[in-house]
Amino acid sequence: MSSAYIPLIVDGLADAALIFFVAVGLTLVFSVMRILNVAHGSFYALGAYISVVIGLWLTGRGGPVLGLAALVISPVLIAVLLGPLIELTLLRWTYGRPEALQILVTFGLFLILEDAQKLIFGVQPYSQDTPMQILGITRIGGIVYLNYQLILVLMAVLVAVGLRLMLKRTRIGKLIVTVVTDQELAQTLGIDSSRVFILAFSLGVFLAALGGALASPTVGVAPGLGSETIVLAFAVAAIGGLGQIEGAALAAILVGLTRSAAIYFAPEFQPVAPYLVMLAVLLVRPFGLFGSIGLRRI
Amino acid sequence: MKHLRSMAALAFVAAALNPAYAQTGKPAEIGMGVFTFTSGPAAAYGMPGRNAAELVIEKINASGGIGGVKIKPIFVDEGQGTDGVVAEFRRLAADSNNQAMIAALSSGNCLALAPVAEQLKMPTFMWNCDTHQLFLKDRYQYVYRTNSSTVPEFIASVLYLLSVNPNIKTVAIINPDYAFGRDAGLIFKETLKALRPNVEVVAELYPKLGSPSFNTEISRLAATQPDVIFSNLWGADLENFVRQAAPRQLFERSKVILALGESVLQRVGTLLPDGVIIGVIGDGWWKSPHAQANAQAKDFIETYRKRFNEYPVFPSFKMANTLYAVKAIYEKALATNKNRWPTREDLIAAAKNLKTETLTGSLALREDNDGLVDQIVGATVKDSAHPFPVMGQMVRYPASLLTPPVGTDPIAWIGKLKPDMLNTLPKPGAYK
Amino acid sequence: MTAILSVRDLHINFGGVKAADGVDLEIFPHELVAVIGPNGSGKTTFLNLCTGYISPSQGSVTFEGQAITDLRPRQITRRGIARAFQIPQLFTGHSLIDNVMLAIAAQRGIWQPFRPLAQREYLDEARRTLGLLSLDEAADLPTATLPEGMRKLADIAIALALKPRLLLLDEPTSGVSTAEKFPLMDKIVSVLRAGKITALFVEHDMDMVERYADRVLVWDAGRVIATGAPGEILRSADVLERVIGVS
Amino acid sequence: MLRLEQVRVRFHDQIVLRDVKMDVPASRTTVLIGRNGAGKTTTLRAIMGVLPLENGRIWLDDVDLTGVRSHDRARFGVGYAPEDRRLIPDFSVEDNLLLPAIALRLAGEERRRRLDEIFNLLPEVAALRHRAGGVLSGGQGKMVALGRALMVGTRYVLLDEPFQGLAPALALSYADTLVRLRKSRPDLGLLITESTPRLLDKIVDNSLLIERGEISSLARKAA
Amino acid sequence: MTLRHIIGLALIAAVLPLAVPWLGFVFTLAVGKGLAALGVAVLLRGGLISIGHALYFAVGAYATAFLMRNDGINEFLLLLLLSTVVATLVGLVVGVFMVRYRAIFFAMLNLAVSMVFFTLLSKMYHVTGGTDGLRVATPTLFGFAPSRVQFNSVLQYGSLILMIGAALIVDRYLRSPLGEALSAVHSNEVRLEYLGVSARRVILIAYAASAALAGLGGTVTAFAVGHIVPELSYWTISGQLVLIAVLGGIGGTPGAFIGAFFLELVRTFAVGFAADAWNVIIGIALLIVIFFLPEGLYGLLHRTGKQGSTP
Repeated sequence: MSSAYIPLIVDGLADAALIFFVAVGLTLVFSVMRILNVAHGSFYALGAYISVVIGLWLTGRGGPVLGLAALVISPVLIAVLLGPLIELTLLRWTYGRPEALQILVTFGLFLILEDAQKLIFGVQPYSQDTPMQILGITRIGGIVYLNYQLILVLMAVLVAVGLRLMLKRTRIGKLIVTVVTDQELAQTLGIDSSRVFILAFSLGVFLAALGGALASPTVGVAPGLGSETIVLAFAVAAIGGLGQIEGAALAAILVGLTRSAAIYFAPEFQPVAPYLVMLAVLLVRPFGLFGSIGLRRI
Repeated sequence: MKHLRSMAALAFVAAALNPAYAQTGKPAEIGMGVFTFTSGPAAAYGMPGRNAAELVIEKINASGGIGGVKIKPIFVDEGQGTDGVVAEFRRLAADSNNQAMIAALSSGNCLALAPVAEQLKMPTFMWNCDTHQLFLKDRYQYVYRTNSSTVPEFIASVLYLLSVNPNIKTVAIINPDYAFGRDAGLIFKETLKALRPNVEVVAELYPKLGSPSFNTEISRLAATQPDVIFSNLWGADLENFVRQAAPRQLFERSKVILALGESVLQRVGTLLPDGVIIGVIGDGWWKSPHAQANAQAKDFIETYRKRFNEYPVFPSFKMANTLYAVKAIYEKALATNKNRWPTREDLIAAAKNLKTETLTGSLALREDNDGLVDQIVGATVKDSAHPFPVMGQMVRYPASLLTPPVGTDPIAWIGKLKPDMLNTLPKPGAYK
Repeated sequence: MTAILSVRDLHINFGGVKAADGVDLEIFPHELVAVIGPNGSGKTTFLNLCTGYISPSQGSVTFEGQAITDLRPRQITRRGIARAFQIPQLFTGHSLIDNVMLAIAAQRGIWQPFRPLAQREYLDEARRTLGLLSLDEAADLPTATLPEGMRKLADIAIALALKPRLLLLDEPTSGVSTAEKFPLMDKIVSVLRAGKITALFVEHDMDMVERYADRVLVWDAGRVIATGAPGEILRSADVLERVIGVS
Repeated sequence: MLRLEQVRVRFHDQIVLRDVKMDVPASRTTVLIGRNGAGKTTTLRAIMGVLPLENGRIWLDDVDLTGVRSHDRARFGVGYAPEDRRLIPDFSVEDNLLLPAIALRLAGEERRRRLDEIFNLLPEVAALRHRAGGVLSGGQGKMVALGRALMVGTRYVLLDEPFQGLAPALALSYADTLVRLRKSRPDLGLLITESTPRLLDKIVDNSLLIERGEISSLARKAA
Repeated sequence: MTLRHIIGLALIAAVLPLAVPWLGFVFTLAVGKGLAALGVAVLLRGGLISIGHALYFAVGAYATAFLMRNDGINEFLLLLLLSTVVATLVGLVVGVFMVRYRAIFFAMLNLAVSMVFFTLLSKMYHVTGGTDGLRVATPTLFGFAPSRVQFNSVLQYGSLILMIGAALIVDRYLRSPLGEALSAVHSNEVRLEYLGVSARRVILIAYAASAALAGLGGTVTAFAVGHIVPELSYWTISGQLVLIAVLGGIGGTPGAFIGAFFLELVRTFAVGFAADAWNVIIGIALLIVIFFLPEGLYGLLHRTGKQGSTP
């Protein structure tokens, strides 16, 4: 392989890391609750906003390293505050109702959150660059990359592996998997599925907000971020197979590499790349790379 | 029957909602639609415009308004999308209290609104429409551009570049993907071709307006290693680009031209090394000798800084200058009419061939309704008085030398530019 | 006499379970055939295979001399095989008569975008069909509110409205009270006889089998293990042991 | 004693259980016989609390379970093995068995004790303990599902159609297991639904017939 | 029933602008959106939710612009017809793939296709004018060239006639065997197949019809605004169309238009009074309707109508 492709791959993976954060929470929430959360992108945007606000505040108080902490503090804060609130007040009443309604309820939430952000944070872009400045740079293939970008890739891998391990090994993970597989059975085994729902939704919110928070040092946070993000998340989640964490990871890599290849060879097609990949994958595998669906019992 | 009655009631309510009918003589106030982005990534550029409008209108009203009538601005957010903007324009135009429109920021909205303004016979002053396509094919009676167009703006960038770096070989372009960015790319390339035919364009990137991340584009630019990177990104896009590109040392490897760079200097300027070429597309630089010599401008700058906690950027001046120009047009019309309140037709007649002083220089409206404004270009330099770099090595190119004459095709005109043109123009650093 | 339906060497596995393991059988015109066998022996799977809901991994299904093995349910339905389901398959958003009218429309050509479904002709025919099964009283009720027994009947009414030449009934009387079973089956059988419709029905109640079937197919573990007249089959020790659970 | 009083359940707008009265004594095996759709499964699901009652009460000794939420009923020692085994395919057999213990936060010691007891009763399951739930055959899965029900069911175990879909030989071996269970856990109350109750002859104490959502007592089914 | 309501709505829409002229424009936009939302409502009958129908909305609009610019067709009625035909054809082609999917996948695939289209409209600058969009000039009417003001009146009243026509035709279609088969897809696709009816073909026809309606709506909008931009096909517009359909109530064909009029009016007033919060207003209205008025605004009208008629 020519060394000219190295930056392409590095860029693709760095892009994939951010895309993965966007999609994984969406796919997780779908797998547990069977709800396609249109407001997911808004949590991403919120995560970005809050982490900048907290980050700047902490950097001003305790220095840049403390600013880094904001990247984790803010998603936790958002998840704890909004996750249970939204699950209990809105989503709970939509379980088992038609998809059109579920999607619309989250669309309504999306509209509200979009304007709420505008009202709270105004319309000027927010940004913080301390995290990427203190981590320095690395040269790969003659091109300067921020160590922060490379760490993001590492973080994405950690989150993917961590989620997998959590679902497989921990108590709460096992309970979530059981509820996902069979909610009724789970209840008969003594699992409080409503608490699992709150938890899983909050975890989804956390992942979305974490994605936003981690992206915030490298992107500008401005109104409209949420609506851009959510369609990308849909595409990636669908490519991977809705509800599939490994699928989301693979899809993110696929989309990331396609996007960066497009910028190198056909820049005009960069924005279409995720959707073209999605159409191609869904035409061959209608339920995504890792998805499947059974026959109806008659 | 019941239906009829409810219909009548509705009609009554509607009539009650309807604003007062057309007045003769002096109105109670001048309603004025002001169109700019107050939401979305473009708001980073649109808000300074809105801030300036608020401030200038306050000042005009405080000093008695125009001919004794106060201005009442109605701000319209262009962020709602073109159809919403057009709908709002129509709604405002239907209200006879509204006598002029200050529209719009994005070239897409300008191109959409111009024919509507013409239809509705609504005097409309384009405060920020730079695309030269505005008057390229269509002739308007009611639409004026109170600022310069892309043609002089980006010819100026090339002229400055060639003055400071005469021996460049390769250039790359990264512009937003719409008329303004595409026009700028074309003008930049055509001008280079005319003045330095052997310069090669090695990459042209047109990321979508409002992209949050340019990281892959930055890698591609870094991999290509051009002598020069030209960009007319603006608003949040430009901020993001600078934030993402500066730590990756893009500004150190290539000479970078940020044609709209002045608007973000106060926000991200510290990330830029010295010597990055910075433009204001026009003459709206708050520290320019003209502005500093103008008492009204100094007052404006000071008030602006106090209220909004930053210095006015060039979009603020575009808006402020437009409003003062509109005031001048009203005053000219009043004078011509011997103080009879001008109709819309009087207003546009007065605008024709207007010449007026602005806060940062002068504005001339030509017979094709286009505006003539000088172009200031400079390069970043640290300034001990401010925590951000300012423009140094400035040059002020006269509008007349950079603007194609009325009725000529601008691109063809650029093609005829001669390399020795550079010798006849003022040099970087000449504007002090 | 040539068979109306013949099945050769049909195989299908579900996750290691052999739901059809070399099924061979023939159904002859105007027969009323009962299918019996323990739960999970592959009876419903057999109906699914005959109607194209699932495809066999091996083997063939022939209807009226033509192979229908790989056709889809709608294609097979159009050739004259109708089916009623173990779990009634109804259009729950529609009234009972609309359900039947849809079947009538489907049979006559559904591609009419601008004539109402509720046209005189369809209404009359739907009422007639419902009348055959004494469902006329419930005609205008939404199917979602019908009790289970009526839902089973509604499902059969829909199948009959398609005017099939072969009708497959999956446990037609399950969910119907014992007292109602015989009158119900009497009605179904008289419609079948009057319309010269060949039929196959899956049944658990041996009294029903004995009374109505011309012939019985005994199913076990994906195979037909015996066939014959009800009188003789229901006295076979092996069948009793495996299917009915008495030794 | 597990007791149902005037239990009425509506499902998809239909009444599936009509004012059912039923006693399921501890230390006894009660078999609920009925055809498909008669309401057997619904009865078990109602006891487990996954279907709401329209009317009536469910008592476990002197505790009124009616108001106890579904997942809390497991705490009262009622285990349930649904007809289709419903294991978690990604989890090992052992993890599947331990699920209720995790959910109920049983102490490690207690977990081990119950697990050992299950493995003793079901040696074939012990041999499979590290296999994934998804790769088991039908018969193996049924056994694991039984084991899982026993993990919760200290007082009652409800089995839905345990022989459904089992080949005759497997069904016989499953029936033998139930006989051993009956012996090793004499105090346990068993409620088993079955459409072919013959295999339960050895352990049945009480047969009930359910038809169209109504239960009647039945001494012994006449052959 | 439908006839009474839709004509009532048309009368209101015809009379009110006499007093408040700018409402005429708002109502024309509402009809445009309402036509597209009616298309979405048709699919909702089949249990299919499309978050991509802005695609056909934009196809109709761009078809008009291209036909005028490239083919020199200027006749208003011909443009309406041709643009609708183009949208229908695109709907048929895309529909052939869409009919394989249901539920969430149908929704997401529509979203993806519309986003591809949106991106292409934005990126193919030299063909589509990119994000600047294209101008739609004033067309001719039976060969006459009306002034813009005259044309606006024609469009304003003409669109009300289109609204009545579309509502009645769709109403007929939904009551026909084909239309009833569509809702049968929703309640039991297996049974429908077992009636010998191809569910996919039933959906395809509904899909093409919905594309036609959305395309017609887009064309009306293009003429009304006079300028079209890629945002017409952005997913939030698709979301709005679904929102309008549900807000209005998919119980009857007037619902889509009632929803559209409601939304456009709220939007117009919100822009004046709460410019930064109009999405909040719409979002809350939507949630209220979903949770408290399951039959939508039209259901409300229906219910009060019924109460009024009982003695």
